[in-house]
Amino acid sequence: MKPVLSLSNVTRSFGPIEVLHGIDIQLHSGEVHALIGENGAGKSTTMKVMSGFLAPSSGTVCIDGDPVRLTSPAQAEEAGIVMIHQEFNLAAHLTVTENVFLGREMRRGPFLDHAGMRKYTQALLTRLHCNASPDARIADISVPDRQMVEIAKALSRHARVLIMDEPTAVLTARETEVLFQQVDRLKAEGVAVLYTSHKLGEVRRLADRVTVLRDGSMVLSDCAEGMTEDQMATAMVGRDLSDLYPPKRKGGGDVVLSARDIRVPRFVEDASFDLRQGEILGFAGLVGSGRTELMEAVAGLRPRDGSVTVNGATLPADRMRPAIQAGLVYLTEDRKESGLLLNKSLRENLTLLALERFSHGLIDRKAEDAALDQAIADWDIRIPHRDVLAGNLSGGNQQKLLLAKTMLTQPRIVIVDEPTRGIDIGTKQQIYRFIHRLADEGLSVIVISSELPEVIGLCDRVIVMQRGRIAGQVAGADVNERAIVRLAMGLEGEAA
Amino acid sequence: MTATAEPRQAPRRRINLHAIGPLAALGVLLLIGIALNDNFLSYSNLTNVLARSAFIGIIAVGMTFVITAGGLDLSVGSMAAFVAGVMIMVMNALLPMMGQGVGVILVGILIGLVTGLFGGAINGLLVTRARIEAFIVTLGTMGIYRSLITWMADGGTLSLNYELSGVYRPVYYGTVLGVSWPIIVFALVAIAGEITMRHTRFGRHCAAIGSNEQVARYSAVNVMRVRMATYVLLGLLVGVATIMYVPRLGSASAATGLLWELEAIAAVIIGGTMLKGGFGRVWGTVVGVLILGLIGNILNLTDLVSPYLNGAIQGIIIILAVVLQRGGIRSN
Amino acid sequence: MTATAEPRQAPRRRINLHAIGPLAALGVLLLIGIALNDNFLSYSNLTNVLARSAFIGIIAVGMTFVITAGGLDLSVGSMAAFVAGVMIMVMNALLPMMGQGVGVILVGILIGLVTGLFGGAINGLLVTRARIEAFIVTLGTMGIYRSLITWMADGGTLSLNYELSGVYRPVYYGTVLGVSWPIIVFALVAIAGEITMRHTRFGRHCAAIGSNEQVARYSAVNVMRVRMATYVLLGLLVGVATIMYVPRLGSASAATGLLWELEAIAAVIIGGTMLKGGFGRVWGTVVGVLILGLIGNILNLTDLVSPYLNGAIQGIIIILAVVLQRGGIRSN
Amino acid sequence: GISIPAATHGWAGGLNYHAQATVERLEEAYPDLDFVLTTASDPSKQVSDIEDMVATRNIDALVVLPFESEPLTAPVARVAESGTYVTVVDRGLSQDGIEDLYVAGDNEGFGRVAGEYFAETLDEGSKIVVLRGIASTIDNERVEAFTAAIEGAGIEVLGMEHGNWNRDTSFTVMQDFLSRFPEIDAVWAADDDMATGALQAIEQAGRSDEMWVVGGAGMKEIVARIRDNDPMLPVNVTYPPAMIATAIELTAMRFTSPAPVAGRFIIGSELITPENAADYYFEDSPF
Ligand SMILES: Nc1ncnc2c1ncn2[C@@H]1O[C@H](COP(=O)(O)OP(=O)(O)OP(=O)(O)O)[C@@H](O)[C@H]1O
Ligand SMILES: Nc1ncnc2c1ncn2[C@@H]1O[C@H](COP(=O)(O)OP(=O)(O)OP(=O)(O)O)[C@@H](O)[C@H]1O
Ligand SMILES: [Mg+2]
Ligand SMILES: [Mg+2]
Repeated sequence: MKPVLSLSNVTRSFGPIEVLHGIDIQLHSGEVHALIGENGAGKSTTMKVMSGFLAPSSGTVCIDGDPVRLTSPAQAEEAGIVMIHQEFNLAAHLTVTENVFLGREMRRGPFLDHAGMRKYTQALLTRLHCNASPDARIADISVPDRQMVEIAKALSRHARVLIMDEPTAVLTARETEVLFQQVDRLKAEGVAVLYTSHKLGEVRRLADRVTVLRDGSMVLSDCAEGMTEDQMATAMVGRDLSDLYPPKRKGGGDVVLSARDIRVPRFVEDASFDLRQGEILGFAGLVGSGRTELMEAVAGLRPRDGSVTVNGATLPADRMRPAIQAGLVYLTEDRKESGLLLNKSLRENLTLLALERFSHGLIDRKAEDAALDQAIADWDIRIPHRDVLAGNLSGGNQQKLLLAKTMLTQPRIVIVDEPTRGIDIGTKQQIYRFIHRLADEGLSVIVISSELPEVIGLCDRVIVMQRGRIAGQVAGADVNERAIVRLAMGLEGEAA
Repeated sequence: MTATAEPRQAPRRRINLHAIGPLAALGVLLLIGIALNDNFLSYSNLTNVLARSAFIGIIAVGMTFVITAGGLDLSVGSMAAFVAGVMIMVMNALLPMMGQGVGVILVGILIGLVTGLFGGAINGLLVTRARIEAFIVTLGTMGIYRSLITWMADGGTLSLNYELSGVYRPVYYGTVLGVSWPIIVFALVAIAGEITMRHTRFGRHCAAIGSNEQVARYSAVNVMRVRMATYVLLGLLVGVATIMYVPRLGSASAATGLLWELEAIAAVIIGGTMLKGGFGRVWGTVVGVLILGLIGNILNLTDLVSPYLNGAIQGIIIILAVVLQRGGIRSN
Repeated sequence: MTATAEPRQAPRRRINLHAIGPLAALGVLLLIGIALNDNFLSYSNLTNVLARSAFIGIIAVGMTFVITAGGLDLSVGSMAAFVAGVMIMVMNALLPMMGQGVGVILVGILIGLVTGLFGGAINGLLVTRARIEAFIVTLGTMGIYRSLITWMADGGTLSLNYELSGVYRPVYYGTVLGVSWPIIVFALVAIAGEITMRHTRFGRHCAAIGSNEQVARYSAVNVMRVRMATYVLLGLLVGVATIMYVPRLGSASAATGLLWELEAIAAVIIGGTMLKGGFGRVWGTVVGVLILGLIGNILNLTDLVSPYLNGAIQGIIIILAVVLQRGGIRSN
Repeated sequence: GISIPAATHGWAGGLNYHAQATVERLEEAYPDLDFVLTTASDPSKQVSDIEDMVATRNIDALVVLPFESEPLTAPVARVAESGTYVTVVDRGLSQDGIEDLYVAGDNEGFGRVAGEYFAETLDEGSKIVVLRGIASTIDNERVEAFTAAIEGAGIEVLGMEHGNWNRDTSFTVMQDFLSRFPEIDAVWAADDDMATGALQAIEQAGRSDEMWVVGGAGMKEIVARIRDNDPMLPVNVTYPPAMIATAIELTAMRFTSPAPVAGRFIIGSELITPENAADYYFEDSPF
């Protein structure tokens, strides 16, 4: 059978730096093909070449076996190739419906068919079990909802080839399952799917075929059948990755952070919790359970009621600077909207939060550069060159830069919201080790994560939130998936 | 429960205020007008205000599209003067050949539309092809048109032949069922604009481009063409406005259309369109135009303040109108 | 193959051109000036151009910060007129009490600075606290200040007492080592501005806010305070500019500072700062100011074109300067 | 109703001053007269103002100083047709016979008187520069009359630029003239605001004893300096903004006294010399 879409010997360079070296990939209809690799390996670039967003520097793209020159996404879409980007591709001021149909609006005569488009969008959202209103503006809906809108947008285009770049990075298990049902359905309809994820369990579950990229080259392309997660990981990283999570530790000194009766209107009700020195405290819950809002309130990024004390000193509400001075930092889950200045250099991004430390009257450019060198080394940030804009980094490397930026303030209490979103498995291991090291050094860490295994593997104690309230907590040996899920679903209502 | 159901209420309320804000400001102005002068509500006064707001209004409708798509046009005022100048020169030149009649006027109107279209196209080309900031392009063309009209009028005033003026006059002063032409044209342009903005692809694409150009491009929107079209449309509407303007004064000079660009942009923004693009509202613009028109009218209705301070009152009202729209001063 | 090498080269070249663009435009203008008139390079001509560019220049430096942080200020021209008026009135009023001497002048200068500061603070408060679009706020205050100065001057001209003028004159006309004061102050402001923009937290924060306000907020930048500070700084610099302006003619009227805002904004953008914010370059602004100053100078030094067309030439050169900067017209 | 241009330059400022002062004075003298004063920044606004006065203020008489002739002709004609008494000041309308009363300064005379002075005073081969006003018909008439008056006197006009009736602009233009021409004997600035700017530039260049400046319109500071025999300011030509006062008074007379008021009053442009300067000096006027 002829592949629907294939690359043969494709290379791609940005300036003098070649990031893809001779890629060969064939997508067949009715087959799910997974593309995996470390951060910066070239997955997104490969996908962009396949869907007409980037031109290959050399090599050929074939549709149904015929070489084509894809010069624009529009042309690719014409040919039935649709891509969901790693970074959102939605216009913030437009509504969900408007985004879903952007560029190919339904019309009745010369005018838009509002009712028709709305109905269709609602149907898609229902199919995806997404609660966002078709009339809500993108700016007003949550990150996971946006991802679902992206998926709805792609589904609405009736693709022959669907390319998805880390669609599940911001989704929880439940939504991921919804997505997979849709993928199964498309597969049955004969759509070819190319898909990437750093969650290798998903790859196991979904893929018929796996291609592994390392540093822009293909190292493996094989049937998924019989391939274990460990084998995939080893192929990606080039080393063995047993012991993803460091051994469990026993945390708990004095209480360093104490939050009492925190209320964030519309999001959080009466949340109280304590954090001890040297502890790794997990926050679990379904998407929309208010974890982000609670922590933003604690960190002074949102107006709140209730009190937050750090080492006995009360922090003012709605101001972030005092929290930072007290040694508390928050790492945002939304790196694109709240985390990084995408059109600025790495240096400016890295030091923005901790700029005080680099300026004694004037900013010490040398110290900044040294800090950047250090960050690149510490966090293994893969960059083409030092002057690259933050927005041109691969998704995972952006996340690493964000982590480096946050840690630069030399905090005592670290709140990380989805810290490993979009990060490859090798680096994840490093980050887990890093968090452990911090705790061992006497720092306290709060980890919000929608990946249950991560929470379970990493944390000493886990607080579970449900609908804006703290539903309960589990600690030590009781930390297991069943207990957490029961709390998160509201099946068990014990007090914290 | 509460926590789940509530989330969207607050933004709703704000959106509502945002929506009715300009209308509220307009209402307040109307009340002030009524309180200050008995003749304010008279038919002739209201028609006067509407008719002369029509020029800025027609242009502001076009400006709404340009701004929604993330652009800006500072040249509309001088472009109007230039178009008026060209029209007058052509009509005067044709007079000996074609005789004094409707024919000349029709040719003049056509020339006006074409000139406006070209003016818009030049702005559009410079912005989309040469990729220069719209601010600079249109600041440049603003100076160029203003100079050209001064030069064409030899520093003075270009006047339409007096007899021709007589033939042309009804286009401004004439009425249909008691409603004068500029009002009718303004209403038509506004309605067409509102429909285009909300119910056509073009309007949707303007908002998309203004909101996020890259997203629009990725969604197969032809960004260049749409952006170009907004400038061409605006140029065309400048032509339409000028067609109504020439019969009003029968002349064009270096002072024609002075500061129209600021008024048009102010009307657009008072109406709730965002200066950075991404969201536009034609009916809001119409309300904005009416607010600006009424301020001037009301200041003429009374002697409360020294005429020197008219500008100050105007400034204060413009700011207040927008404050009202934002739903008052809120902390954070 | 070919396609491989290009993509990155193009951005590289563009960045470089972007950097030297304004300088190249300035160089070309200088060459034109030299070619057209022998006196162009004369010491007195160059000092004249520099000294009179100083007002706009000082203001444009402040405007660079406002625009970089994603704001805009249309009120600077009328604010300058207003500040000048207040200074003159205060100095004239103090004359009988304090006698004619340096004391009065110093008080006047202080008043000028304070008034500018307050003017900027009002704009800043309205933008940050009342959350009104900067365009509307400053359009409003522009009208207000312009009205106030007209009213203060009773429609005419406010003149500084003749004797006081004599005492004050050296602040514009005096020189240090052959360099006149306005030039020195402009240079100092420009250098301080460049350092502030590139080497201080404030400058970084301005760019961060203009680039993405939310990211800035999440990076513990006090967005309101920084934005407020940009307007206050601009107001203060308007005060500084006015302090140098008053001794030049010793008077203020409704015509003072007319269109300075457009010139200042144009200079900022010609210099390579982005109107949408996020990236600012003070030295570019200085080059932009000089380009604008030289265009006028060169037009005055030659008779090549009808003076009516000066504005057109100016417009064309402004556009060309930016084209040069963008590295020429490219298709897509 | 009174409609005049806004105070955007010194002369218009004087105009505004005199209009307001007259209105105040007359309102006191004749309590049963009501006045409406509007100022316009462009012709279109002025037409709007007039429409408003007719529609909402029921005016019986209109005193208008047209921003420009042609644009105002038709609207003012409509007002006149409706039976309102119309007084036109300064700028005539482009059609004759619309107005009941015409009070005007003499733009042609303004240029001619100055030109004649130049022709008389300067030797053949003298070099002068000219600062023009805002490009407009008024400016054109003045400059044409001036050019005609110096014709044949052998005076060389080195350069003409627009100073826009603005001190700052004329300062700039004069600076550049001074850089450009090593030899200038006299300057004609078609307005005293511009003369003020030019004087500063000349002073700065240290060429005060080289040339003299003739302005126009009789600004009080300039008149004072002429009175005090300033060698740089030998004479001036009047173009009194007070003409608006005359017009308003004459119009008011129509309603307060039985005598019929109509016709044309041309207030000639006169030469102010050190001898008669005291007569043209008004302490309180802002101009
Ligand atoms: N526009 C660009 N300019 C310069 N370099 C780029 C650009 N886009 C991508 N790169 C570089 O190309 C390399 C591959 O990036 P790509 O986004 O394909 O990685 P990825 O495999 O998707 O990684 P991740 O898992 O982190 O998303 C990276 O080194 C990246 O910095
Ligand atoms: N900007 C917004 N405007 C309106 N509602 C929002 C906005 N952001 C989020 N929400 C809603 O608020 C609720 C909580 O948001 P969010 O999904 O961030 O919670 P969370 O528990 O922190 O999830 P996560 O697992 O992603 O951290 C959801 O119902 C979401 O739809
Ligand atoms: Mg990627
Ligand atoms: Mg969240």
